[in-house]
Amino acid sequence: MTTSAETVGKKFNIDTVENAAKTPDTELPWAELGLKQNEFDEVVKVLGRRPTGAELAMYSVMWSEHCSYKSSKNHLRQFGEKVTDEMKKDMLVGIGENAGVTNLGDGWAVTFKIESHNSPSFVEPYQGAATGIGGIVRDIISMGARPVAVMDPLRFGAIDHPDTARVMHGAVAGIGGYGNSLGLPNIGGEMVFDSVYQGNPLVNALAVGVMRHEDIRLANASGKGNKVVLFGARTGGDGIGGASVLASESFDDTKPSKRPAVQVGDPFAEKVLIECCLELFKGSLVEGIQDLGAAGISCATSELASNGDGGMEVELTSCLLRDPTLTPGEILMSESQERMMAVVTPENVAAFEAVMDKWAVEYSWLGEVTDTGRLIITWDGEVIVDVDPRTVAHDGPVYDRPYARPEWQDSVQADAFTGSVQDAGRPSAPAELAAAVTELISSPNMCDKSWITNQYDRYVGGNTAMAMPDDAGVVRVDEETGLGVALATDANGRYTYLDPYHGAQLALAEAYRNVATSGAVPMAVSDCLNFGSPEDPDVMWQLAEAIRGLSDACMVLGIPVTGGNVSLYNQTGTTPIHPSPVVAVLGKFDDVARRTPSGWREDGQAIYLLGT
Amino acid sequence: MPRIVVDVMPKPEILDPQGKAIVGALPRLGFTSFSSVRQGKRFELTVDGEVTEDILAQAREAAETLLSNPVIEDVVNVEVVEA
Amino acid sequence: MPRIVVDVMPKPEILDPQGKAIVGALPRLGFTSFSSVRQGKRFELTVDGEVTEDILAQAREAAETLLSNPVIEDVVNVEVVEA
Amino acid sequence: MTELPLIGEAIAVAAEPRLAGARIGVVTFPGTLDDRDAARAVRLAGATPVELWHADTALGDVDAVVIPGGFSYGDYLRAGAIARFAPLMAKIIDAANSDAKLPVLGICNGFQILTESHLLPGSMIKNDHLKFMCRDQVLRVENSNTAWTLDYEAGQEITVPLKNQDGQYIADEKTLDALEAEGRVVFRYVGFNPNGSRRDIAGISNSAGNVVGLMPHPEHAVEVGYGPESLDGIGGSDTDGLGFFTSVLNKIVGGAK
Ligand SMILES: Nc1ncnc2c1ncn2[C@@H]1O[C@H](COP(=O)(O)OP(=O)(O)O)[C@@H](O)[C@H]1O
Repeated sequence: MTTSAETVGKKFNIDTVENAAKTPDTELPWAELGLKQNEFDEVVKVLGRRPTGAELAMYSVMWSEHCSYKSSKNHLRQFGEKVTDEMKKDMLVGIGENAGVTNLGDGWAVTFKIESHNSPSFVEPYQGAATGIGGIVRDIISMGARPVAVMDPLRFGAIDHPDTARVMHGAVAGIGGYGNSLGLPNIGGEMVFDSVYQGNPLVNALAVGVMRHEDIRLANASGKGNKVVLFGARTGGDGIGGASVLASESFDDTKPSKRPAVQVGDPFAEKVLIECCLELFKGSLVEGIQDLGAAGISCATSELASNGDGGMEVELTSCLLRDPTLTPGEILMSESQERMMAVVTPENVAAFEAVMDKWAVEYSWLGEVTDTGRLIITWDGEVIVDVDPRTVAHDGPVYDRPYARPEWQDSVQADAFTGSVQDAGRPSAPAELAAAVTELISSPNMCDKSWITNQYDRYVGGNTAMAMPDDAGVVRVDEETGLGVALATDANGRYTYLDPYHGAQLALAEAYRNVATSGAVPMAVSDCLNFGSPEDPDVMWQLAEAIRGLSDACMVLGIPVTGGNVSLYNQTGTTPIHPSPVVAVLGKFDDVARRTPSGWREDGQAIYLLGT
Repeated sequence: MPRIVVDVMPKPEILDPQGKAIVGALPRLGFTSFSSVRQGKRFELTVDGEVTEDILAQAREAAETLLSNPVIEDVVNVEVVEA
Repeated sequence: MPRIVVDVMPKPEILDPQGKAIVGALPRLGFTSFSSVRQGKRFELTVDGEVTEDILAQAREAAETLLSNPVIEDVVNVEVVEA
Repeated sequence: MTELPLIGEAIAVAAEPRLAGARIGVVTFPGTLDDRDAARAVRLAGATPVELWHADTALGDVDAVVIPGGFSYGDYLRAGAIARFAPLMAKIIDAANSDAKLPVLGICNGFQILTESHLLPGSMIKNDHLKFMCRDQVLRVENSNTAWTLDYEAGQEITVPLKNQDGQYIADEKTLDALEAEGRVVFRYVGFNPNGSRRDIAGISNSAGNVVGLMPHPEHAVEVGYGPESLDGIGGSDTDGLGFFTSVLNKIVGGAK
């Protein structure tokens, strides 16, 4: 199956490049698509003409905060700058790729990354959280790795708020429903209740994968004449959002069907995709590969092309659709789950198709790699996109957002310790201390987490050496030698609110300690920076301080950040969440048999308190 | 006793993984006449006594609020069936 | 395009955990008129073209063999719906 | 200071050379998850695992078959419903019913596939609490005469992980009575019934005892350091599940119990 007949000859008011050149004054819905005036002007400048509808769709999604990191980029640079050669010695792939890769020795490498799926998980908790797991797992596959475990740091609203159960039950069931179906053990996570997350829960998901060095794959399209293929689920109207303004592209009277506001995950399709990709890697059948997440085909084509050495030509009517009413712009923007794009040499096409057929995965050959340096997308032969892919994928706008220490910061820091809401003083007498301790341990945040962890499979794979209730999750990588990895995630929104610089460092320190106490040597960091709106100077300051703190602390500890994710605009109305940098630390075991579980093991053992 | 039947289907524009898996399996069993399948839910609510307008209205409301998830599903049918 | 609707319900003698959970939740939401709830499945099979007797027979067979498990479920309805 | 004992140092199972020739097939369907685990269990027990693919039309030269856990076809429609029609299943059904009585073990999703195939009676519905549950489960081996339980004692209690969403075993009263009367209830949940299964039934067999299905996962309790004891420290042992695989091996090679 290579073409989708129903899309050919569909009547659209196709806005070709030729047409765009001839009609410079056409009104375009750039504002509705989220572009600012200066950004739209920049697009026009880059192209030397107005964009076509399809180009506008691509630039608008790729230049969004989510895809371009336009507010955080200037600060994130510190993760790349504050590193020594010593810190880089085990880094095989650094920041910038889908996920960083760290050398484990013996020819093994490990890749891990953490991402957010916060707002979808508020709208539809089950599916939002499920597709969060799906997305991060595809990032790991696209590096050439076999995913081996997941983790899920979570933050929900107040435990007694009527809406919290809806979000929490849905999100936990969704993470379990998707992750369990993939055969990935869940080896840890976090769970915090706090009213600041009431209208904006945090659902972060981490995935870790392992591979042999020779299997590392990067997202680039090189080699003129190589074929570009899209495989996995069909493209639907997912993630384009409600009544799409791109509907105006549509020319015929039949209105496009409604675009779904939420995405439904298909974990079975993803499991098959994992096995299918691993078989492709094993046979060395793909040159480059990219998962489709945010910005879908726009992102995959422009990133593959701009990371490669040439260009790319794609015929969009070849794309297999779930919804035949999609317009070209919508196809480019769709965020349908469980899809991958790959570059395959002509000699490998037949072998590639055999793997797809074995796993009953649908695919469509979309086009090929060229040496023109241009990304050209056609619709039934007519050119609707003709861009320098770098301008879409890499050279988006970058902002130096103003930031300043909030006026209220001092008063927040001045607050005294309170053993309880009523008691403003520091407890001293034994009875007061007892009361404070009782209150502390009766906090919902100190509760037993097994209600959550019992809904997750921690055994599948047979390599889980530690999981709930230990401080770090541990998985074995090599059955012969016992080589393995430990992972922990931590964040403390309240500390970070009090002092973003040190709060972020404390999160790192805690994750680092959790890994170290398991017996592993900490090696690498990934982070998910959950903050409010960067357009608020207070929030921007929190973000800048947290990144500065984290990068400084990484220097001190001597472990590099290999990748991560920034999630901004986490707020209800204008009230931001507490700044919540979730930090994941990965450590290495030469032999996981040497791990140390937490908890007392035997009678008569001595207890020591270490540190200050 | 009379029952009220409530039928809920995934919204047409939303992916239905179950239907997709079934439509893939049918031809393998020799059933080749179906081009797509969607799987939804059927609820049967038993009413003690007579189905009044008020009870039917309750069923409709329960269908919209509890029995279906309006974000991804549509209530396609609410009807009374005498047993 | 015409569709064939297939309705499958858990056998009456079999406890239906989902129906039980729903019947427990209804009164908490103020719906007090329903004494029991059972949750089954509704399948919509799309037919390209006309629904012949043969196609309907195929649907009936698919309902009995694949769409339901006779140990725990009954096919309660197979009918054609014009779209 | 004395060297700390290591957790999970590779256990040298006294692999008997006479077992290595035994070939145990492990079936993979699209969506199968525990196939690699089942193959590892076979290997640790001393035999040779053989990969079987659902679309194969021949069973090949295997002495027994494990249908592992997972979510074949996503558990869509009903757990096991679509997998049951795979070409390889027809071969497995024939071989299990043949005079040779091929030993077949269905674990979790594999058990569901066996009931959908009518190799075993009854069916599984959603857990009574409606949630996925992963826990370390104590089981009592009620029948130690099946192909897969020869190495246990009747009445022996073992701890193996359990993880499923559709694990509630049901059958009509007549079938349940018959299963009990014929000693075909092979495993029962002890202490806690995790899913509402009738009469605490965790696993059953066919009347010949060559086909066994159960919801819990013995293949996750075959290696020190990775089983229930190490992961949760609730007691029991990490290797209680190994007996399934050594049982069938002893049967295959004809060794005495
Ligand atoms: N959302 C979650 N997903 C998976 N595991 C979790 C989750 N929340 C907590 N856990 C696990 O539960 C255990 C206890 O968690 P927690 O109480 O936060 O530990 P501690 O207080 O010791 O840091 C840990 O092993 C942790 O990884």
